[in-house]
Amino acid sequence: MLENAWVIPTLTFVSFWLILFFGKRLPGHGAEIGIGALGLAFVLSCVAVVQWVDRPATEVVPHGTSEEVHGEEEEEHGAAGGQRGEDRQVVATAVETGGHGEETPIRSAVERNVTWFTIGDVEVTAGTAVDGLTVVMLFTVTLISLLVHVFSTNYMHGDVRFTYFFAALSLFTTGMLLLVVSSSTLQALFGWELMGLCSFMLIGHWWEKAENSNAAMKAFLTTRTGDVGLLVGIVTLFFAAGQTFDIALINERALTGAIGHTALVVGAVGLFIGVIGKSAQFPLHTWLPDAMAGPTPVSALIHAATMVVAGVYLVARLYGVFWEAFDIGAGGVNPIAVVGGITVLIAAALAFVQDDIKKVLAYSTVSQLGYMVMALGVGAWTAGIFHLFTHAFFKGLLFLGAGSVSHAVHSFDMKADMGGLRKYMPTTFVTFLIGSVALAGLFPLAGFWSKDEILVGAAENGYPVFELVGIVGAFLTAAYMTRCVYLTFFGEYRGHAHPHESPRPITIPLMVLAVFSVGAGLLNAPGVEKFFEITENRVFLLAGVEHHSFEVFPAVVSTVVVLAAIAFAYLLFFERRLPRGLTRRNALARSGYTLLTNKYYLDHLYTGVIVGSVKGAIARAAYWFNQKVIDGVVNAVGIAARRSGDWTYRHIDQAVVDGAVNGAGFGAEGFGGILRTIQTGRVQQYAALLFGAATVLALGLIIFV
Amino acid sequence: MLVNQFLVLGAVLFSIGVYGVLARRNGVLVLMSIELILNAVNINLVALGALQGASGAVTGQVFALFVITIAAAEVGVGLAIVLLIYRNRASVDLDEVDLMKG
Amino acid sequence: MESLDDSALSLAVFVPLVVAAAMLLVPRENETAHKLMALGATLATFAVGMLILARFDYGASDQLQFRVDAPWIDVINSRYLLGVDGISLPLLVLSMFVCVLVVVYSWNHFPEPHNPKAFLILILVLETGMNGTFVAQDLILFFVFFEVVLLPMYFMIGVWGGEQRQYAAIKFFLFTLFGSALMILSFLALYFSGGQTFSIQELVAVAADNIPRSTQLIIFGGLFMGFAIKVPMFPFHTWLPDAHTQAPTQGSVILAAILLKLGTYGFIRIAIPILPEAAMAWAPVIGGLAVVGIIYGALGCLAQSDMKRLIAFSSVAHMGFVMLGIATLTDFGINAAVFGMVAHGLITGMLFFVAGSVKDRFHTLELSRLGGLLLQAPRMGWILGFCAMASLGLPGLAGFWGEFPAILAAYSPAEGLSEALFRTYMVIAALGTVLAAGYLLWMLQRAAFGTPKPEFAEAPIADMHWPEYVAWVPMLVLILVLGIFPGLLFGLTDGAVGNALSSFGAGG
Amino acid sequence: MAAQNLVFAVLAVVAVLAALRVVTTRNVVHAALYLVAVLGSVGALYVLLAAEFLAAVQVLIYIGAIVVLFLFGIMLTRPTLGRESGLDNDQRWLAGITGLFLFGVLSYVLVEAFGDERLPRLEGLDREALTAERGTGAVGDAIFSTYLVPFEVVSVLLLAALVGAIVLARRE
Repeated sequence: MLENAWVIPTLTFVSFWLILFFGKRLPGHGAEIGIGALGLAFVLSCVAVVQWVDRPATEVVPHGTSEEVHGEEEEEHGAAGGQRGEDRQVVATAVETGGHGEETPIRSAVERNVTWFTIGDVEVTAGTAVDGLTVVMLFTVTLISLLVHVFSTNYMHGDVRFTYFFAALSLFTTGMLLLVVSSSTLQALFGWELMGLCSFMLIGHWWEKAENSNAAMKAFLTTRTGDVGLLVGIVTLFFAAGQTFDIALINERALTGAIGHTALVVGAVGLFIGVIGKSAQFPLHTWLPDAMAGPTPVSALIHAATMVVAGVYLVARLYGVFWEAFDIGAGGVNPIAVVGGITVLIAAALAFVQDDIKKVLAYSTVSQLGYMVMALGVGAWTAGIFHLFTHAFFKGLLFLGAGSVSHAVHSFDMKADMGGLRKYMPTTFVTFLIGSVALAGLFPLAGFWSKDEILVGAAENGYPVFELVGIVGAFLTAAYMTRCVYLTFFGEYRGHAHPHESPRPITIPLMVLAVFSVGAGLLNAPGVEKFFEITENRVFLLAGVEHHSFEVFPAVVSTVVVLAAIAFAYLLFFERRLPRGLTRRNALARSGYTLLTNKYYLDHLYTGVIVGSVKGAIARAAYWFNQKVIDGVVNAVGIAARRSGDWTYRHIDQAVVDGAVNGAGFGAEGFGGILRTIQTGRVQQYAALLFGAATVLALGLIIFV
Repeated sequence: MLVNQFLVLGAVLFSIGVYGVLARRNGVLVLMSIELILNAVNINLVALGALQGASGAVTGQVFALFVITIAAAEVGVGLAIVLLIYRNRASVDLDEVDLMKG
Repeated sequence: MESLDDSALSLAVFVPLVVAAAMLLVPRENETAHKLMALGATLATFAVGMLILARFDYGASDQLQFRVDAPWIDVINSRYLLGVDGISLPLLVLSMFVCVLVVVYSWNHFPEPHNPKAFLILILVLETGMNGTFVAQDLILFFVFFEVVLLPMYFMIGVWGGEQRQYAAIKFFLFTLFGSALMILSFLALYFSGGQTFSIQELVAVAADNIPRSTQLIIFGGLFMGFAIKVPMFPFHTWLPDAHTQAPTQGSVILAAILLKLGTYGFIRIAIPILPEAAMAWAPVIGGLAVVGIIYGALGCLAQSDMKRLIAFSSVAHMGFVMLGIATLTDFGINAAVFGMVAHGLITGMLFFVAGSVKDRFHTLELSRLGGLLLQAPRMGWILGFCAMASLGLPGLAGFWGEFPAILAAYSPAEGLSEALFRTYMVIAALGTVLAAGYLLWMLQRAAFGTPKPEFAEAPIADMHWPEYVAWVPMLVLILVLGIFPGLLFGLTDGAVGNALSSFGAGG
Repeated sequence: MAAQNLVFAVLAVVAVLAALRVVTTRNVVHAALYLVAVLGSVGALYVLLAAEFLAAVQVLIYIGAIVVLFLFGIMLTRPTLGRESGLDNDQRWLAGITGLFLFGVLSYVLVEAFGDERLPRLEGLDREALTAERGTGAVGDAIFSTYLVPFEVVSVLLLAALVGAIVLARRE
């Protein structure tokens, strides 16, 4: 399966065409093709995972910084198959980053290319490159997509364009899978843009209403603006890496210093702009909350688990380039980490003031993406990918939960139509709770492990500032998730519909995802380290990326922070709505409450200053800033383009250029008019003119010749 | 005899013919003036032919003959046209014939 | 089969003309006879095209094949030279392909005033002119076919056009004539300074070294004017929107799909190989104008309220990309230009077809009055969406391969061209793609999405019927196939481009 | 020698005066008669230049046929008998000036070109040699040998003019 990984994207591509042409006529209106194809793809992905796991770790990569590694591979001396540790001999390769130099045999990527086309003397190839990262992504994407398909059969039941929706879902999954398996940057661009197209089609699914198509267009244009950077990046790296699109080659050349530093920086910045656009990082994140206009399964699939993480995947895939360009190993500050950090904070703050459940989740996704980008920025490669892996599950779970809730109350507005739903929708409540707790990062669940590793990574790699940002982010995340859960499931039901538990096709995916949200974390738990082992690959070994396994102290710190956040958020609601808080009899809240009271005086200033200010001024300011300034700028650019288009068209095009052309025409006509007076129609006058001219000519001839 | 005698005479007749064509209002008179011009040309032809000696003289005369025949054809058609103008306008005054005015 | 080889090109060029002459004899009344004859002519030509494609030796795609060399006008040493190589073959086949589809499309789509006989004859004459231009290897022969194309298009716009068709037709005619006047001057200058011959092959060999650089610049200037107006490049483009808005659908399709390519083809076939030094000197100017064209075209589109005028301005932007590709004078650039030409021909041809059908149903192309096309005619709406996506250069569709290699080439142009300048062009062109996405989706949103305006809410809008299906499906399939397998075309043009650029010896 | 010059002078004066009268007379018929005078004197000049056949043709065709045709033309277009007022149009002076200007240029050119060239003297040759050399016989031979094609073309032209004149002047 590793060799012909290209089967998986083609599978969904074929299902797209089948649904498009035959979907309408099938009893399930194309849903069964979609689910069948995705099911098969998921199975194949599992096979790929299994094949990858028990693939012998043969390739040996010298562990150290890029400068003194001369680049061509060591020949494989017969390391014992399978077990990785015992017979590693320590090679004293001095490494500035203080990493212990040792030859770690890893699994080599399986690459299979075919020539796509040739221009001049350059042969452009397309093909698949499968390594740990790809396998993990394959597994996640196909699983989430499958669950979303199952979910949408019921959720979208009776929709006017049911078949078209499933066709678009298949096409989208093809795009993501194509990006994930592709071995060349150009082919990755194909997957990247295909996803952009599908997100446009899916966000604008109900395009009868104008704001939906506006949201779709905004999403497409913002990501497209980012793609300008991506295009420039790909082109720069193509030429800098000696006219090749091949990712492995580019990484190799970047790490062995074969690419000039300026070209590398330009390429990396270009790619990162593309990532900012696609993964909704700080300046270009405004489209993601608006993209909630699309149906919820779309939000779950695209705007939580797959498309938005494509940017993070790209950074991880081309990590050699970023590592060298931004000198991540050296600690301190670098653009990726800064952008990631900023996104974490502002998005988390914004999540506070949202009333729409999907908007809260959207801002939380932006914030979590910020986390992953920050992780990659601080050099915690495995942590970032692990967080991506776990986040896909619990965020997918939360979105589907929100879908199930809205399906019941026919609205997304938490304040107006929700509240007290735990009584009516037990399974959705339990799964949603698991999801939010996992997101907050409490001990046994997935979020805890991945977020914790990021904090550890930040600390160890010399990025203390970002560790702090991570902790504050965790605090805020826990707080707004508690608020969201509280508003949705606790208190009295404020809506006027009569909510009931969603039918089986909706609850099954919720339960499956809940299980994953719990279990996924264990994959990289201290003793296991399985995830790290799977995703270990050449690039970050060559670059000398340090992976730091679990440490107790930071874990304790983050847990305390998260618990405090939940308590404060709960306390906050309790305090402000005194009567309502008292009436709530809930074990978790009471224990959090008693914990808080005895530290109350110590923290009064802290909550007053930070929580108060964060919840009050800054959030609203951030929101205002976000809506007015950034959105304002985006709209202003649109309007300015329109107006300058009008102006240039009316003045330059019509007046000047066309004017000159018409002017020539009228000039000729005018001159013609003058000449007309000579045509008197009297033959003799013509004769007179003729002879007169003839004689003058003769005279001229005589005198001059 | 100087050849110029004949050539200058031809030039005089030619100029008078041109005057006649330009100044006369009556269609027939204009045709007559054209005849004058043609005769001037004939004189030149014959005179220059004679200047060239025997073969030239013959050529001159042959061409003069051709000019005369053409003049005859021309007058025939010219008068037919003048007749038509007369029939349409009851007058041969060329000034009125300016349909082609721009 | 040998005799067929050397007569193939002459057949390809003159079969439509012969049938057009035959159609003159057929009385105007029985229209079906005219339609069948026209269809027969285009299909026969297309069959010849397929034959040429089959017997074309792809290995030697840089040499001229199917050569025909017969005396024509001896006094000026201009010979009846025909030949086709990697660059002209795709354009030739595209021209035949589009003509077949246009005849099929106009089976029952004849514009007012209803005169299928004259209309079809004009299409056939157009086809002769276009095919001839692509295969002519002699400057005078090239010029003759270049002008033959002008007249039928003038009548098509002038007779069957929209309200201001006179103004548009005359403007189109005079503009192109002005260009070709300067072009013929340059041809003559080439003739006299290049050793008394009009054959392109000989001129390429001999002209480069024995024309001093200053005259080369002036000659190239004349050629530039002639071809730039046809492309159209930035300052000379004002005839295009008028011509397109007033031309009937079939006219717009042919104008957009093929006629615009004569200009760019002229650059690649004549201007650049014969005058390399001048090309090197002019390249930054062409690049600059191309890039300005991209942005200007995009801004123009944003300011339009008429769908067809918007598409016309979008082709100004697209040809900007093609010209940027040419301006880089590298393998990537010229390959991108040729691919861009074919792709733009297909995509904009399709856009005009759809616009034409929308005009047939709604009798207006005012975007403010249109809306909800996806509700009333879903298939046509989706095809419009597909073409808009292809037009904005979505990877996976043909449009992308016209733009991306051009941007790639702009990163590192041929030696002697300033890299910094071309890299700024590259960034601007990349921005152009965003603007392209902007105005195309904006158009798509206003025309296809949303709900139909009350004016047309209950109007019986028929979805596509068979002539549209038959005419459109091949083009859509080709756009998709070329998008996924660009090797089909790059393999063909690569050799010929290398040959065309041999006088530069530029890697790029 | 002097006799020839004398005869030439007389004929020239007659021709010029008659020509002037043709273009200035008020009576159309007088103009035709003056034309006869001009043609006669020109015919005589041909004799002076030893082109008898031409002189004969001149008198026969020009005066005999063409002037008669003019008279018919005058008769058919029935101008008022006697003196007619205003036979010249308003651009008389312009015409006069052009005529004079033209004459000036022509005479200057002729004097410049043919200053004092004399015509070859003919007295030396006897009569037979003269006629054989440039007389009617020689002209006849020339027409039917070297100038056969133009002769045929002119005949066709005459036919065409004939048909044309008939068609034009036909009365429906």
